[in-house]
Amino acid sequence: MSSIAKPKILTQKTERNALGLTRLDYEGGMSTLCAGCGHDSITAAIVQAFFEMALPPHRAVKLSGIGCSSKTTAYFVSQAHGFNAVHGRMPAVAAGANAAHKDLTYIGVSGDGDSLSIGLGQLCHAIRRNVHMLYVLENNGVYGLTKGQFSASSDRGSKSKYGVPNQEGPIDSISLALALGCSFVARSFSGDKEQLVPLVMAGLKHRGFAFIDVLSPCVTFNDHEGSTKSYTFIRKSRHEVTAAGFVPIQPEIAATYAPGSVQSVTMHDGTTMYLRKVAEGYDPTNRAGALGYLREHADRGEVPTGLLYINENDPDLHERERTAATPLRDLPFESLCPGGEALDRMMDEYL
Amino acid sequence: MSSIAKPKILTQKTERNALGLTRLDYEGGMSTLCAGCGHDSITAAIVQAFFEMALPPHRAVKLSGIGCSSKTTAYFVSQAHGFNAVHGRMPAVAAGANAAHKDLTYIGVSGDGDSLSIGLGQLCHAIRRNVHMLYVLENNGVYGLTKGQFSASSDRGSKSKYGVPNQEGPIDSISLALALGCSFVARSFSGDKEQLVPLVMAGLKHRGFAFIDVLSPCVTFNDHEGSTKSYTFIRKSRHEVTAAGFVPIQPEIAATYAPGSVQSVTMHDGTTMYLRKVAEGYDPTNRAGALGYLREHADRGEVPTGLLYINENDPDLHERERTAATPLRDLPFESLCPGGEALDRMMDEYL
Amino acid sequence: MSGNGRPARSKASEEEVPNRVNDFAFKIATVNGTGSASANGLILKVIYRMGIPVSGKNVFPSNIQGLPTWYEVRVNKSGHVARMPRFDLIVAMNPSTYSQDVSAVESGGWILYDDSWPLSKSLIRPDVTYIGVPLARICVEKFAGARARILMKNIAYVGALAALIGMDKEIIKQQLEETFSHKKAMLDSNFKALALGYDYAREHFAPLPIQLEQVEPDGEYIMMDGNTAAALGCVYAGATVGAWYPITPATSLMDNFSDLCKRFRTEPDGTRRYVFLQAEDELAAAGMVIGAGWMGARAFTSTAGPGIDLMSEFIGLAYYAEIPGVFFDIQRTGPSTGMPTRTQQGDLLSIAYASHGDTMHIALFPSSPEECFYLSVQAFDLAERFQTPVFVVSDLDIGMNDWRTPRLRWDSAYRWDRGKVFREAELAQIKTFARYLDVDGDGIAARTLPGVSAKGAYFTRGSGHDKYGRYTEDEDGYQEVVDRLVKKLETARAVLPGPVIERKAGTVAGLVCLGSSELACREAIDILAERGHPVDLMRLRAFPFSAEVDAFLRQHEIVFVVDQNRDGQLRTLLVNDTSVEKAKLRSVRHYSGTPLSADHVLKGVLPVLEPISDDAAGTDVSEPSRLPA
Amino acid sequence: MSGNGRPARSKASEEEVPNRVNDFAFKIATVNGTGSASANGLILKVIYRMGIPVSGKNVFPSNIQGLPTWYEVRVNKSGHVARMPRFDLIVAMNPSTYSQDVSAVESGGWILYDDSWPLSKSLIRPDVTYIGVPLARICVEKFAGARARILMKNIAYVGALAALIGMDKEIIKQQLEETFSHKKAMLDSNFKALALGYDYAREHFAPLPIQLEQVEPDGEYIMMDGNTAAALGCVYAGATVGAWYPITPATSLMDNFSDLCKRFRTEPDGTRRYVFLQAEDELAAAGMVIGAGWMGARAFTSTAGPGIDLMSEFIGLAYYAEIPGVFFDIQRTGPSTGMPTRTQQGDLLSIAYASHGDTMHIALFPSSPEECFYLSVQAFDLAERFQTPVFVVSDLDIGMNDWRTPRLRWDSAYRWDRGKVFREAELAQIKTFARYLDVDGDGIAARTLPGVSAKGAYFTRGSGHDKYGRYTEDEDGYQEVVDRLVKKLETARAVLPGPVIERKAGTVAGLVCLGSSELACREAIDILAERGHPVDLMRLRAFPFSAEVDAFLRQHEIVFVVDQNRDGQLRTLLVNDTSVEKAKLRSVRHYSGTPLSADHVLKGVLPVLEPISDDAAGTDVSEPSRLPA
Ligand SMILES: Cc1ncc(C[n+]2csc(CCOP(=O)(O)OP(=O)(O)O)c2C)c(N)n1
Ligand SMILES: Cc1ncc(C[n+]2csc(CCOP(=O)(O)OP(=O)(O)O)c2C)c(N)n1
Ligand code: SF4
Ligand code: SF4
Ligand SMILES: [Mg+2]
Ligand SMILES: [Mg+2]
Repeated sequence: MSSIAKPKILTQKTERNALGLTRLDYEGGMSTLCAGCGHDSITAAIVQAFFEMALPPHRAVKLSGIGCSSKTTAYFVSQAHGFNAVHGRMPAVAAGANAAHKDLTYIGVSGDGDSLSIGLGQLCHAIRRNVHMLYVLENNGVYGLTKGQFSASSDRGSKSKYGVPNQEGPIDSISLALALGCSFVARSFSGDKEQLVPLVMAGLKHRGFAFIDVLSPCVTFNDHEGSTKSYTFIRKSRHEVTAAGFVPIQPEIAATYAPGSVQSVTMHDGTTMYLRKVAEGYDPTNRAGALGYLREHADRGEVPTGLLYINENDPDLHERERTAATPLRDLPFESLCPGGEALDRMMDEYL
Repeated sequence: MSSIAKPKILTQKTERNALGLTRLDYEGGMSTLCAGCGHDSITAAIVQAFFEMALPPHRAVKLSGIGCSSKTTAYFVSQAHGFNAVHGRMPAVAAGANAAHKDLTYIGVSGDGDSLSIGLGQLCHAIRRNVHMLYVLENNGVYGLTKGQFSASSDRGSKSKYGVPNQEGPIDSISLALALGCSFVARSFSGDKEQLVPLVMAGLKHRGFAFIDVLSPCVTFNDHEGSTKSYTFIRKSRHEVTAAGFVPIQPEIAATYAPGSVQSVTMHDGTTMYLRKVAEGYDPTNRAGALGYLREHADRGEVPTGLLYINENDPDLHERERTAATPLRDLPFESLCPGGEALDRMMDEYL
Repeated sequence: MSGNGRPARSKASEEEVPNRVNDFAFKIATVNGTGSASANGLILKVIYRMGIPVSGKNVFPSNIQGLPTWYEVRVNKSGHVARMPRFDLIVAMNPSTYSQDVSAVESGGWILYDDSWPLSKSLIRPDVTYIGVPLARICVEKFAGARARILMKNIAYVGALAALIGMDKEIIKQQLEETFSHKKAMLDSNFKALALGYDYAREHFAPLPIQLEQVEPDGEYIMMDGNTAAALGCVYAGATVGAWYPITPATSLMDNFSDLCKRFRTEPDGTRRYVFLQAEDELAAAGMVIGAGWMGARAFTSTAGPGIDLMSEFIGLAYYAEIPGVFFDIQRTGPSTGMPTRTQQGDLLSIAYASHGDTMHIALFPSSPEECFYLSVQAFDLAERFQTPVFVVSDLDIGMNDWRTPRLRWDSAYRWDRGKVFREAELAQIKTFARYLDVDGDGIAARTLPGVSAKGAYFTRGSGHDKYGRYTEDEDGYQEVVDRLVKKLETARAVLPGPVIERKAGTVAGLVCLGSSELACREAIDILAERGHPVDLMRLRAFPFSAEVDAFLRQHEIVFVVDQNRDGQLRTLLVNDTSVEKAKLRSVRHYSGTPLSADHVLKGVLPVLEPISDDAAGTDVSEPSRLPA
Repeated sequence: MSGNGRPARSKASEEEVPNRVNDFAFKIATVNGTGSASANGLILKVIYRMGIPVSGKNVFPSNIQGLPTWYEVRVNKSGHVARMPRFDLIVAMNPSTYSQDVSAVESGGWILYDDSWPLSKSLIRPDVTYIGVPLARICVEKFAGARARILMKNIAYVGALAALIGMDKEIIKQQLEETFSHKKAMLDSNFKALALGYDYAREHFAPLPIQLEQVEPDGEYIMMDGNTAAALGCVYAGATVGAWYPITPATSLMDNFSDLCKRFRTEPDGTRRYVFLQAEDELAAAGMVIGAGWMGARAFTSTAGPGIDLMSEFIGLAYYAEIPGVFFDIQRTGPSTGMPTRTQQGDLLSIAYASHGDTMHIALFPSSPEECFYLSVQAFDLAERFQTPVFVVSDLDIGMNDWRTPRLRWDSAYRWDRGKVFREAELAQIKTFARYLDVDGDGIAARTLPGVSAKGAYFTRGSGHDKYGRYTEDEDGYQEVVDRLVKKLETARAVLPGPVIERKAGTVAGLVCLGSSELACREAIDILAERGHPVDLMRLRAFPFSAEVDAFLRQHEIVFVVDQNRDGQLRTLLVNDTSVEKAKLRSVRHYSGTPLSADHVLKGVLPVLEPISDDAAGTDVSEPSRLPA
C-alpha cells in the first residue's frame, strides 16, 4: 500500500490504452512538492485513472485554487488546459467553465484550507448546484504552502509541528457534503492507490458533483507524532466501507464475489459500477443511513473510507437549466443574436 | 398562535421586571418592514425575552448584516449599541466584538440570504469557534430586500411569486449546524411566540454559539400558494419536538408534568432549563440521534421545531483562548505594554 | 388666483401667471408599495405619448413597503429633461411628508392634496395655491374593499392631474386599455377612478397655467430604462452566460436579460441557449464570468459598488491571466452600503485601477439607455479582443429610470469580434503554442480554448508567468509580460469609443463629463451660451483616454470637469491618464444622491465665468477639497 | 591569479586585484529545504557581529522544498547595504542553476563550487576564477547518514567561505554555541564540518582580495526583520486582538505577535491578555478587526495584496462608519497572486482609495525594521484618534529580510491616545449623544463604546446616516457627514508623521521615495554627489501628504519619484494629493520583484542629469508609459 510504487499493471510505461496512448501521455510537469508529499500520490492515482479510462487528454479541464495541493493540476495531463484560480475560488470558476461547455471532463483539485476555510461557501454552493465535475480535496489538516498553520479540518487536540494542540473543532467535509445533498461522496487515502484509483474513475464517470476527500499527509508540517493526519495515524484509524471496483471489475469478475457482497450502481452513461461492500450491510445509496453510520464510527474514532454515498439521478446544472445540446460557447452568433427585425418590432413596444 | 397578539402576561405595558424596567424599555425604533412580515413577530419575541430575563439593555450588543431581517436590530432594545455590518459578514464582526469584550450579551440577527448565501462561510466558522452569542436566522426562503429572488433555503420546487419553481436543493441550516458541531441548535416559527420566546431566552443563556433558525414568512414575496415558506405551509408542516420552558418553568412546575416528559438541562451559569419533550423519546443532548431523527422527519416532509440539540460543555472562544477575566478592551495600558526595560533586554538578543 | 394661502375653491383665473406650455416640473409624493408607482409610470408614458419631451425620476426608499417615495416629472419642449429640482406643482399624497413637500414647491406654484381631511394651519404657505381634491373620500364612496380604494386613489389623482395640466384623456385610456387588455374588471374601475378625479377637478378648478399640449410625436424616440437596454445589448452581443448576485440597482439588468432570453433564446421545448446563474455572492459571480470567458463563452455580470469590492481579487486575476469578461457597475451612492436607492458616480477610481498591484482596466461610460445598448455590445467585443475585463459603468439614474431615448437600431451586418483565438487551423501553422507571446507588436497574444486541441493546451495562472505561459519567478520573464500588458492597453486606448465633442464659436472654456451627467451639462451649456459664455462640451465614453481627449484638454484654458462624486474622481483620472496639467481642470461636483441638474453645473461654473460669485458656489469649483490649497 | 578559467588550484596571488576590505557582495545558490537557510543566516550574523555593515537578501521560491534559492550578502564599510546586484563571488551549491549562477558573477570575480564532481566545460568563463572544494565528498567521508551529510555540507561551505573572505572563526563558533547550547552532538558535528571546509580552503587557496576585517561593533544597531519589529510595535501599542489569515509575506508578523504575547502577555497559569484569531479568510479577519475596534480594543491584521482586495468592502465600512483598525500590508509582487516571494510597492493606489465610492485612507510607510516598530505604535494612536482604518505599508524586503537597524528604544512616559471616547463622565455633561456631530471643528466626532451606558447607545451602519447617527436618505443629512470625513482627513494630514528631508547645497533636483527604497536612494544620492550632482532627498512617511511635502515638490525644478512598481503609483498619489504639477515629477521605476538597488535609481536619474544617455535608461524616466506622450 505504498504511496510510490505503482500497481503492476502499469509498470510498463509503454502499455497502451484504448486510445493507443501510454501512461506518459497523461503525466504532467515535474512536481515541485516535498519528497513524500501525499499529494504526489494522488496525482499518480489521477494519472492512472485517466489512463485506464482512456480519456482524450485535451478534452479534460483541470482547475484548482492556491496551495500545495492546488499546484498538482500542473503535474498531470499536460495536454489539457489547466487553471490555477485564486485561493478558495476554484468552484465558481469551474461552474462558469462548465456552464460554457457541458461536454468536457472537469477535474478540480483543492486543499483543506482552500476548500474548508476561505473557499467553504463556494464549495457548498457548487455542491448545491451539482456542477458536473470531480472535486478532489487533498486533505492534510494543515496549510502546507504557508508553512503549517492549522486548517479547518484539523482535529481538536491534534498537535502542530511545534506541539501546540488545536483548539477548534474540525469541519468534516464528508458530513458537510452529505448534509448538503452532494450526489457523490467518497473518502480515501493518498497511500491506498488500490482504493483511490477506482474512486477517481467512478467520480469522473459520475454525472454531477463528485466529491472525494483524500487524506493526504503533509510530510513537512503534519506527519508527526500527535497529528491525526499523519501516515501512521491514518493507517490505523481508517476503516473501509465500500471498495469501488470500477472499470476493472466486469460482471463476471463481480460474480466471483460472495453473493450480497457486491452492489451494482448504474452510472448515468449506462455503464455499471460494481461496489464491493466491505462493511456489513452498508448501503451507499441511502443518505440518512450513511450519515448515521459515519457519525457512529467517527465517534469510535474510525474514519470510514470508500464510496460513501452516490445518487446518479440528481439533475446537474445543465439539466436544471435546460441548456441546449450544443455547448454554449460553440453556438454560432446567428443563433444568439435576434437580429434587426426583432429589435425593430420590439422597439414599438417602447414607443 | 397569532404573530401579533402578545401573551396575556404582557398586555400591561406598565408591568415591571426585576430591574424595574417596562417592556417599553426593551423596544426599539418603529419598524419599516411590510405589515405582516414574520420578522416583526420575531422582534416582538426578542423584546419579550429580554424583558422577562430582565437583562440590562445597555449591556446588550445587537449585530446584523444586510436585508429586511438584518434591519430589525434597530427595532428592539434601542438602549443597546447596534451594528449593521455589510451583507453576510456579521459573524466576523460579532467574533471580533466578542473577543474584545466577553461579558456582554451578544445577539445577531440575519436572513437566509445573508447567512446561507454570501455569509455561509462566516456562519459556519462562527459556529466552529463557538462564539458566545445568540444567532437568529430569520428564514423566509427568499431575498426580501432585493425583491423576491430565491435564497439558498428555498426548497426545490418551491414556486416564486411569479410561479417559477426553484431548481436548486435547499441548504438546511439545521443539519448544517449539527454537522458543524454547533453547541445549541433550535428551530422555530415567527408565528409561534409561545415556543419562540423561551427558545430566545434559552439561547441568550447558552454559553457558546446558540443558533435559532426561525421560519419567518415574507408576506410580500413568499407567502403565496406553492411556496414552502408561506404561513399556511409552515403551519401544517411543522412538528414540535421539544418545548423549552425556560424561566417560567420552575422545578415545582416541571414536577407537574408526566414523569419522563420533562428533561432538565443545567445551563453554564448554574440555572436549570426544563425541556418539555413533545415528541416521544427525543433526546436533544444526543447529536447523532438528533441528526437521524431530523432527516427521517424531513423525508416525511415534516419540519421539526423546538430545541433540537444542546451541549453546555463545549468551551467557547474565550475558554479556548484562555483570555483574562477582565474584558480585553478594559485592560489598562500598563498591563499590556512590556515597557522600556523589557525592550532593552530584548534588544540584546538581536545584537 | 390669489396666493393668500387659503385653499383655492373659486375657479383659478389664468391672468396672473402667463401660460407655460410644455415647460414645467412637478413632483408626486406618495407611500411605496401602494400602487402609486404604476400610476406615476402611467403619467410619464401619457405625456411621452403626447409627443412632449419628458423625464421621470423615481426617488424611492431602500425598503419594500410603507415609506415615503417621490416621483419627479419634468416636461421641456426643447428637450432639456435632466432633473429639475424646482417644482411648479406638488401632488402631495403622503401626509407624513406634507411639510417637506409643501416647502418644496416654487413660490407661485401649486399643491394638489387630498382634502378628505383638512390641512393643518402650519402647512399653509401664503405664496402658493392649494388645490384640494377629496380623493380618499371619493374612492371610499365609489369603491369597495380597502385594496381597491388604495389603488384607485392613485388613478384618481392621475385624473385630477389630467384635468389640471391637460394630460390627454384619450391617451390615458389607450394606455389603460393596453395594460388591462385581459382584465376587464380592473380596466373598468380604472376608468371610473380616472373619471372621478378628472371630473371633480374640472368642476372645481380651472386648468392651471402650466399646460401640456400635444405635439407631433417623434417616432425616432422610445421610452426605456438603461438596464433594459443594457440587457438587450448583452443578448444582441451573443452573451450566453450571465452570473450575478442580486443588488440594487443592478438587479433589473439581470431580470431583463433572463426575460429577453426566455423570449429570444428558448426553444418551444424549453431548451435554452443561455445560462442564468444566481451566484452565492459577487466573488462567485465574478469567478463564473471568468471561468466562462476562459472557456470561450461571452459572459457578464451586473453589480454595484459593494460587488466591485468583492470582485476585485478576481478582476486582478482576469487582468493578469488575460481573460475576457464584461462587468456592469450600476453605481449607487457610496461609500459602503451608502444609499442603495440613490445615484452617484463614485466608483470611477475603484474601477479604473481595481485590484492590488499594477492594474488598469477598460471602462465604458454610457450616458443614456440608447448608449447602454450600443456600448454593452462593444464591451463584449473589446473584452475578447483585448482579453481583459471590460467595465460598463452606468448608474441608478440611467439604469432604473425611464428615459426618452433614440430608438435602438441594429446593423444586421454586424458580427462579433472574438479576438485572437487559435483553433486547430492556426495551431497547425505554428511549431509550438506560446500563450503570452506578442507576435505582431500590438501587445495582444493569441489564446486557445480548452477542449480544442492538445497542441494549444496551456496552464492559466494568476501567479508569475513568462511569455510562454510557464510559471516563473524570474525578473525578466515576469517583467516582459507585465510590460506587454501596458502596451496592450495602449493599443486599446486608440480604438476605444472616442469622446463626443461639441464645439461652439469663440469658446475659452471646455466642459468635460460622462454618463448620466450629459443632459444637465448640455442644458447648462445652453444657458451659459444665452448668458454669453460659449463653452465646448466633451463627453467621455471610455477609459483609458484617447489622444483626442488629451487634445481637447490642451486646447482649452479652463476646463470644467463635472463629477457626480465628492472627490472629483473623473478629474483625478484625467490628471493621471492625460498629459494635461491639473491646474486648469476645475472640479464641479454634485454628490447628494440625486441626479445632476443644470443648476448644479451652473452653480459650479458661473462663479468662474462671472466672477461676482457667492462663496458657497465658489467652494464647489475649487479642486476637490482634500487637495491642499 | 589568471582568469584563464581553469579551476584555480595554485595559491591565488593578491597582486592583480587590490585588496577590497569590507566592501563587496556575494551570492549563495542552494536548494530550499536543505538547511542552507540557517547556514546563510549564520554567515550574516557573523559578519554583523564583526561590526561590519551588512545586509542579506533571501531570494526564495514559492514552494516548500527542492527548488533553487539564493542568498545575497553585501558588506559595505560606509553603511550602504541596499541590494547590490553585482556579485564578486558566487557560492554555487546548486548544480541545477550553475549556468545562471556562473554568468551572474562580475568579470574578475570568483566562483566557489563543489568539485566532488567535475564542472562541465560549458560552464567555464575565462574571466572568472573557480574555487573547487569537494564539499559533498568530504561530508560523505566524515559524516554518517544522508540527512547529516546534507546539513553539514552547508556548514562546510561556511567554513570554506570563512577561510576565503576572512570571516572570524571564533565568532562563528560563538554563534554555533549559542544556537546549539543544548544540543551537544549537533554542536560537535557543526564544529567538525566548519573545520573541514575551513581547513581545505586554507590549504588549497590563498584568501581572496575581498576580505572582511573586524571593526568596533556599534552597539546602537541590531539585526532584525521588519515583521518582528512591527509585531513588537503592536504589543507595545497595547493591541489585544490580532486577526489574520495566513499569507506570505505577512505571516511572520502574526507569528511574532503570538510569540511575543506568549512571552509578555501570558500569566503563569496560561491566561492571556490578548486574543489571536486565525480567521477563515481575509474578509473575516477584517470583520474581526472592525468588530473589536468598534468594541474599543486595539485590533489589527496583517496581510498582502490579495488580502487587501478581499478586505476592501469592510475597509469602506470602517471608513464610513468611522471605526478604528490597523491594517498591515506586507507588499509582494503583483498583480493577482503574482510572485508571493518577491517584493514590490504595488499596492499604494489600492490602499489610498480602497473600497468603492468616495474614500481615502491614512497610510504609513516604514522604511526599515526600526520604523516598522515606531510607526505601528503610531498607527494605533492615529486609528483611534481619527476613528478610521490606518494602513502600515511595508513590503517583503523589509518584512522578511534581516536588516541592520538602530536599536529600538521605548519612552516609558508614552501613553496611548484613545481619541475622543465619551464615557459616563462625558455623557453626563451632554443632553443627548449624537455620534457623528463635530463640535470642535476638527472633523472628529466623539464615539461611545458598547456596554458602558444607555445614554451613549447608537446604531452603527454603513448605510446612509446623518450627524446624529440616524438612518437617512436625505441629501443634506448624508452630505454633511461625508463632507466632514474630508475635513477629518485634512486634520490628519497635518499631524501624520512628516517626510524625512535631507538637503544638500546648490541642488536643483529632488528625489522622493518611501519605504524600502530609502537605502538604495541614499546610496545613489551619494554617488550622484560624487559625480557633481547634489540632489535633495525626501522620504515620505505618510499619506495623505503634508504641506511640507507639497513645499518640497514646489521648491525643485526636477523631482525624481522612485517607485517599486510598474505604473508609478507614488507619483500618481503625489499628483493627486499635492498642488504640484506633474510635468516635473520624473518617474523612476523598478518592479521586477527584486529589492531596489542604487543601480536602478541611477539608471533612471543619470540620463536626465547627464543627458548623454543610452535610450534604454532613458525610457525609465519617462512618465509611466501608459500616459500618452
Ligand atoms: C487571498 C489569499 N489569501 C491567502 C493566501 C495564502 N495561501 C496560499 S495557499 C494557502 C493555504 C493552503 O492550504 P491548503 O489549501 O490546505 O493547501 P495545502 O498547501 O495544505 O495543500 C494560503 C493561506 C492566498 N494565496 N490568497
Ligand atoms: C455585497 C452585497 N451584495 C448584495 C447586496 C444586496 N442585498 C441586500 S439584502 C440582500 C439579500 C437579503 O436576503 P435575506 O438575507 O434573506 O434577508 P431578507 O430581506 O429576506 O430578510 C441582498 C442580496 C448587498 N447589500 N451587499
Ligand atoms: S509542505 Fe506539505 S503539503 Fe506542501 S508539498 Fe510539502 S509535504 Fe506537501
Ligand atoms: S419584503 Fe418580505 S421580508 Fe422584507 S419586509 Fe416585506 S415581508 Fe418582510
Ligand atoms: Mg492543506
Ligand atoms: Mg430572506
